[in-house]
Amino acid sequence: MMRKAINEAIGEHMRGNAETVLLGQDIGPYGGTFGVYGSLFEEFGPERVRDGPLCESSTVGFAIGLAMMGIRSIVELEFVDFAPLALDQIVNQAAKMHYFCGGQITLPMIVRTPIVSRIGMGPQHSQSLEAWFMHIPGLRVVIPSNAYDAKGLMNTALREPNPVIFLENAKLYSTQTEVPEEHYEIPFGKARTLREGSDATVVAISGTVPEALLAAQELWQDGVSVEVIDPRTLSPFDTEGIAASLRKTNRMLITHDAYQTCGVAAEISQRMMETAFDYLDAPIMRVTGLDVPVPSGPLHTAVVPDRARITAALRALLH
Amino acid sequence: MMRKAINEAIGEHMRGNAETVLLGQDIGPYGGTFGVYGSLFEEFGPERVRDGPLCESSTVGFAIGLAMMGIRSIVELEFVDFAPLALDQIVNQAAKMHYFCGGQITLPMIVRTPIVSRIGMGPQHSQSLEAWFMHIPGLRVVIPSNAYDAKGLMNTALREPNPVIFLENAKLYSTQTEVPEEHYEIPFGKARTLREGSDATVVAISGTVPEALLAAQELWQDGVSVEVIDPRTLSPFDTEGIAASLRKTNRMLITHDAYQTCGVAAEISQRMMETAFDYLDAPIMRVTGLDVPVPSGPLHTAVVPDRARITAALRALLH
Amino acid sequence: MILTEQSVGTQLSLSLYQRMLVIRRFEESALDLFSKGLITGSTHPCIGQEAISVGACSALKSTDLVLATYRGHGVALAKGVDAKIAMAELLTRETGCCKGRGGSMHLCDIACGLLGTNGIVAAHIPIAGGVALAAQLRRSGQVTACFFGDGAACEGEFFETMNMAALWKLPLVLICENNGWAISVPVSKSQSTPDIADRAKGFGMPGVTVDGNDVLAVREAVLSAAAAARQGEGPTLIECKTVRWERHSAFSSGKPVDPEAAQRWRKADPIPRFAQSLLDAGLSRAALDEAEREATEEVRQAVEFAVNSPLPDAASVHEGVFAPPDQPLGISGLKKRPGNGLAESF
Amino acid sequence: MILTEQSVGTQLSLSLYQRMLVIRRFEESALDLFSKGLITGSTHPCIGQEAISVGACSALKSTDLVLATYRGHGVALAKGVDAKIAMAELLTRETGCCKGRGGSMHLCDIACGLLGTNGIVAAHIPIAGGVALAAQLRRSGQVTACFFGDGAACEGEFFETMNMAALWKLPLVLICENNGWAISVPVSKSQSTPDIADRAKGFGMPGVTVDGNDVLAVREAVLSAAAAARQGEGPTLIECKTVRWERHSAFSSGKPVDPEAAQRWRKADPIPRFAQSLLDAGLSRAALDEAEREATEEVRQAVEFAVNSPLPDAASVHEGVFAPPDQPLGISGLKKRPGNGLAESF
Ligand SMILES: Cc1ncc(C[n+]2csc(CCOP(=O)(O)OP(=O)(O)O)c2C)c(N)n1
Ligand SMILES: Cc1ncc(C[n+]2csc(CCOP(=O)(O)OP(=O)(O)O)c2C)c(N)n1
Ligand SMILES: [Mg+2]
Ligand SMILES: [Mg+2]
Repeated sequence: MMRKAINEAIGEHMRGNAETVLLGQDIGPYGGTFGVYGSLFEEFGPERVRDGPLCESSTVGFAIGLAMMGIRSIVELEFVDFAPLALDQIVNQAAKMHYFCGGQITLPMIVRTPIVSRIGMGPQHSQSLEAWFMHIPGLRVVIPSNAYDAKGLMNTALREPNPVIFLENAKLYSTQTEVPEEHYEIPFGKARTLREGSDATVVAISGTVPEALLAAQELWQDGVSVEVIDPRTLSPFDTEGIAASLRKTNRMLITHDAYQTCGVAAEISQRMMETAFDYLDAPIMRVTGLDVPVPSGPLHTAVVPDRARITAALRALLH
Repeated sequence: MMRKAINEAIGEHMRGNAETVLLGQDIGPYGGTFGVYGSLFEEFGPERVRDGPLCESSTVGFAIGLAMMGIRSIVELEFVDFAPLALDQIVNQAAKMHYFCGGQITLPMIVRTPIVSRIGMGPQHSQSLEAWFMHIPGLRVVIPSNAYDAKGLMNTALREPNPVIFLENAKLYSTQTEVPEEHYEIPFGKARTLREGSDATVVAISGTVPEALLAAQELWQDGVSVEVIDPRTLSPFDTEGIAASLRKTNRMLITHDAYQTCGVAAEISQRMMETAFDYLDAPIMRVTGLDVPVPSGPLHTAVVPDRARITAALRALLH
Repeated sequence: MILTEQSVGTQLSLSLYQRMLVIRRFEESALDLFSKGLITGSTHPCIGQEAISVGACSALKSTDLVLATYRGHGVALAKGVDAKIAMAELLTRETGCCKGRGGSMHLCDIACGLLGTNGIVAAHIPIAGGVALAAQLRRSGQVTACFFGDGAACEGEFFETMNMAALWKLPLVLICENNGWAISVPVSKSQSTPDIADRAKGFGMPGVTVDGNDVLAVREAVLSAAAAARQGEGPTLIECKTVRWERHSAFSSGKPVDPEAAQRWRKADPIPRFAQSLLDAGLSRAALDEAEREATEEVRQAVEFAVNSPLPDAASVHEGVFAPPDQPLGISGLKKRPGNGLAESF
Repeated sequence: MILTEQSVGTQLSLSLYQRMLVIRRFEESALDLFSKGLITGSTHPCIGQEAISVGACSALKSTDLVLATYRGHGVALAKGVDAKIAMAELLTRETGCCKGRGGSMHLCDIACGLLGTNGIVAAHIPIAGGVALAAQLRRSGQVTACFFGDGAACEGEFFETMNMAALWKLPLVLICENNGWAISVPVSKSQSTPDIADRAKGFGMPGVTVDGNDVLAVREAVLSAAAAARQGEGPTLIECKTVRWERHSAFSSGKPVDPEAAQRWRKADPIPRFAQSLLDAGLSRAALDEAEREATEEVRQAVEFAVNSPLPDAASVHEGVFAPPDQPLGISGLKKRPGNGLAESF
């Protein structure tokens, strides 16, 4: 389970690094908004697992102050939808400080936050804002789609001297993938091919990965071979790895839960145009969240990409 | 002058609409951070031109409350770099409220803010964050490049029942273009061709427009005919108008001051791929702000696109 | 709580009592419908806190304006929103007050002066400030009441708004429902002093603490704050101390609360407490039973209405992102329905 | 101000006086260099406010930590940053304390415990809270002092931080330099009470107001706040009332301030005032003149150093966006230079 995988990485790190602290709200006895922290509070106590007042901006500000002093902290923002409240600290302080201090300061800190795009909690609790973070130089942006990657990427994040935004799709928390007990790290900037194929490439991010795999499976039954690749980190981004897949399949579809306009798909597509234009047999397609505030209730399923939309788009792409 | 053009539109509107108020800091006797308000304070007094405490988030919150009651307000955020502080109000409230209230409420409000990418005020005072706003459904995003457009677009913004983000590049405030005294409106979603050409299209946004025009002029002397087109509004966006130009020239370069990754250029390029792929004789190029925190001082000129970079890229594009 | 004829009449008492029961039944039904999968996402009951919304809204006029949080069903019903359209909204039905787009966290009914319940903690506080500013600019005499929790009282916008409201003497009543918890964080871990009302004093505006489970005490406090606001004396912060229901919401993904603590609200339950004081003051058990019956029936009908209402058509998901150019500004020009709130009836 | 041998010695007095003059000359030079086009963007002099940074930093230890705003050149120099590398930074030279990337608004010199001056109003306040929390967690005995303006005292993060700092009893001293203005907005239009120190009381933490143009009064206040912080008693807010120099910054695009008001700071100027009290206490004019000469010379050399330093190479603009993987965390592991601050010398 992705929830458990992230918990394990953080727990192991905290056992070996007596200074690391967790900041946020509901991270103590409650175990985190979506339960990622399990019993870390019981293990490490209130000084290191610090439930605090509800103030996202200052919570991230505090994390920056700790990081300046060499104390790594992990901030949980309860939903990525609340990240705008803390964005000044993330963007104007954390992302730039190493640069504008001429390298005197590093900021070892992680902001973890769930993307809750697939639960139907309404317009203020369903956004997927990774494109905003990817836009800002100075941030590492990590967005795993399964438990194995989540643990390896979190382990890497926990060694970074730079601020990391770690985006976890809540829908994936309880998905089952095998996760080794032992320590392993997954380097940032290396995409992962989740399914090999030759007729088209689907670049899928976060919550859309399971849907893309289902779509690939469905098309396989029709004799179509679809490669599914997950960038895993958006910053750094594995432009070369994705382009290699495109050079093989000559067709690409990009899918994510976030709003379409100015989403990550556009950036990936443009990078493909810049690196592998001559290999494109058809325009790169996007299947993304619709450009509407995500409504509450069942209607939200009309907004986020599902297997059916991806399959239909792939058929069109291959046509 | 763009400064004067915006001032005229707002002044005229306030004369005819006794309820409209201006909110912000330094908008009173000072006349606005970059002097856009001139003597509006003297004309309309402190009740309507309301200098207030320094708190961007609540200032925008207040504007939303006023808008709910049918009172249009214009908030000046002193630099777009400070918009992150108010982003929760803009994105989670203003952009979505009409939708999630089932249409019961409209929000006539404008957030005006300068982009200060070309003055060298350092990493926290030089960003160009239009891509963030364009990403969010429910916002009108206006980004004029000259005085004439600024006045016409502001007049349109002042009739909108929806929230408008109005982005003004500070470098353009004192550029001279002819502006009629009388009232005129420029519809949102219509790009403007600033220079006709047949060999390549440059889509230029905000501060890059003068540079693009200079580059086109330079290439003209070499016998190359470059079309320069300014989208003027990012949301709605004139995909069709831009595509029409591409279909004519078959080559496109997009330029903006903002960070490259996940910037507006990627979105425009992807839209071209989706609408006019077969017309592309070469990959669409981008000449944008570099993906670095903008340093203070003269070094910032290495970050934002200038005529030389655009010209060089165009030569490569046409090669 | 001592009930005297001076402070409050029989008719009002029964109305307050019945409205508290409507809210209680409404929330119980919502929990039931959630457990049946008819409400998506979550729903945040205000069970145990009914005295605040009812006491406060009874002290307002129908033209006054209110804003609240996701835990604002009580405020909606007390301000007069029809239980039918509120319940239909919880079930995200096309007939809901927000056409089913908002759901449980986003009730809005401008006809009753409910300018929205909100899912972002504290974000509606400056918005309420703006609403109050509009009333001040228009000299309309309207008061704006903004309800929020103890957790919200840690967010910067709360303080920013107090500063502006005190500075500009806005007709704003800030009502903090201090129920002891922000999800799992107790006030002892979130507030630097025992009384949130202290914060107001630092801004030079009045801050009072009242027993939030005493419907008449809340009413009195809001009556005087609203009167001050209408007289141009500016804002008041009223901290209503109360006790939260079992847990934060119907859907809670964190560890379960200790079962004994979860039932603590029952000891302070404002409804039996008010019932007793009504009986003590001479009202008949039969009158109370009748109020309860009516409340139960009102909510039963609301549930029936909601359950039988259609969900929005998936094709309509694109509609309403932008208002059409000719739509009137704000809430102006939109027709008022008669509300059934407590306001002004007294 | 009455100078007694008990309160302060001759040596300290002269140091304080000289440091105030270094700051004054530094700022005057910055204005001059700005007008010559050698400083890009803007520069925000703390002329007239020198008593605050000097008084405060003289009350800290060299291992204590400070954060300030764009108007923080005085804090930098008082905490011991070499005027040369500070001035070189203003001129965005490669030899500047931030290698010329930060400029006038971003001085940082970890060797002296200056953890940055900041361009976003109030954003450094919670950061200072985090720095103080680090000291508390490590039981290092360090105090963190955070300087900010009256405008900053309207931003939510100021209040959020007071709440957390008071709750957690952090070793934090919040120093509000109330110079009467946020660019063009007077405190009467931004603050709901005359004293910003009131805000602290609402959070249950001490808030004191001092004459910010009395260097010894500031020193006393910070000495006692720092002592309390070190003893685990938590944070203090110190409001230093002062008078701003002519205008907000060297570059002001708004309408000019009325010329008479612009000169008001001269009447309250802390430097001649302190000089007079030193003379009254028996120091010689010659000693003061000597201090002034040394200050002037220190700044002259700084300007010379800065002007003759190279600008960064344009090709290096890409460097330093991310720290390399093996760089030590935070400021740890980085070598200390001896500072020439006031701290601990006394
Ligand atoms: C800005 C923001 N941060 C976090 C949340 C998640 N959240 C929802 S309710 C809640 C607790 C709020 O507590 P309080 O203000 O006391 O209100 P209560 O739920 O007790 O009524 C939190 C943290 C949110 N919705 N918005
Ligand atoms: C968040 C933010 N808002 C606005 C600004 C623009 N600005 C720079 S300085 C300033 C005035 C701040 O006043 P104050 O806090 O009193 O400090 P002073 O300049 O008087 O030292 C403003 C509004 C900014 N830099 N950051
Ligand atoms: Mg609460
Ligand atoms: Mg000031």
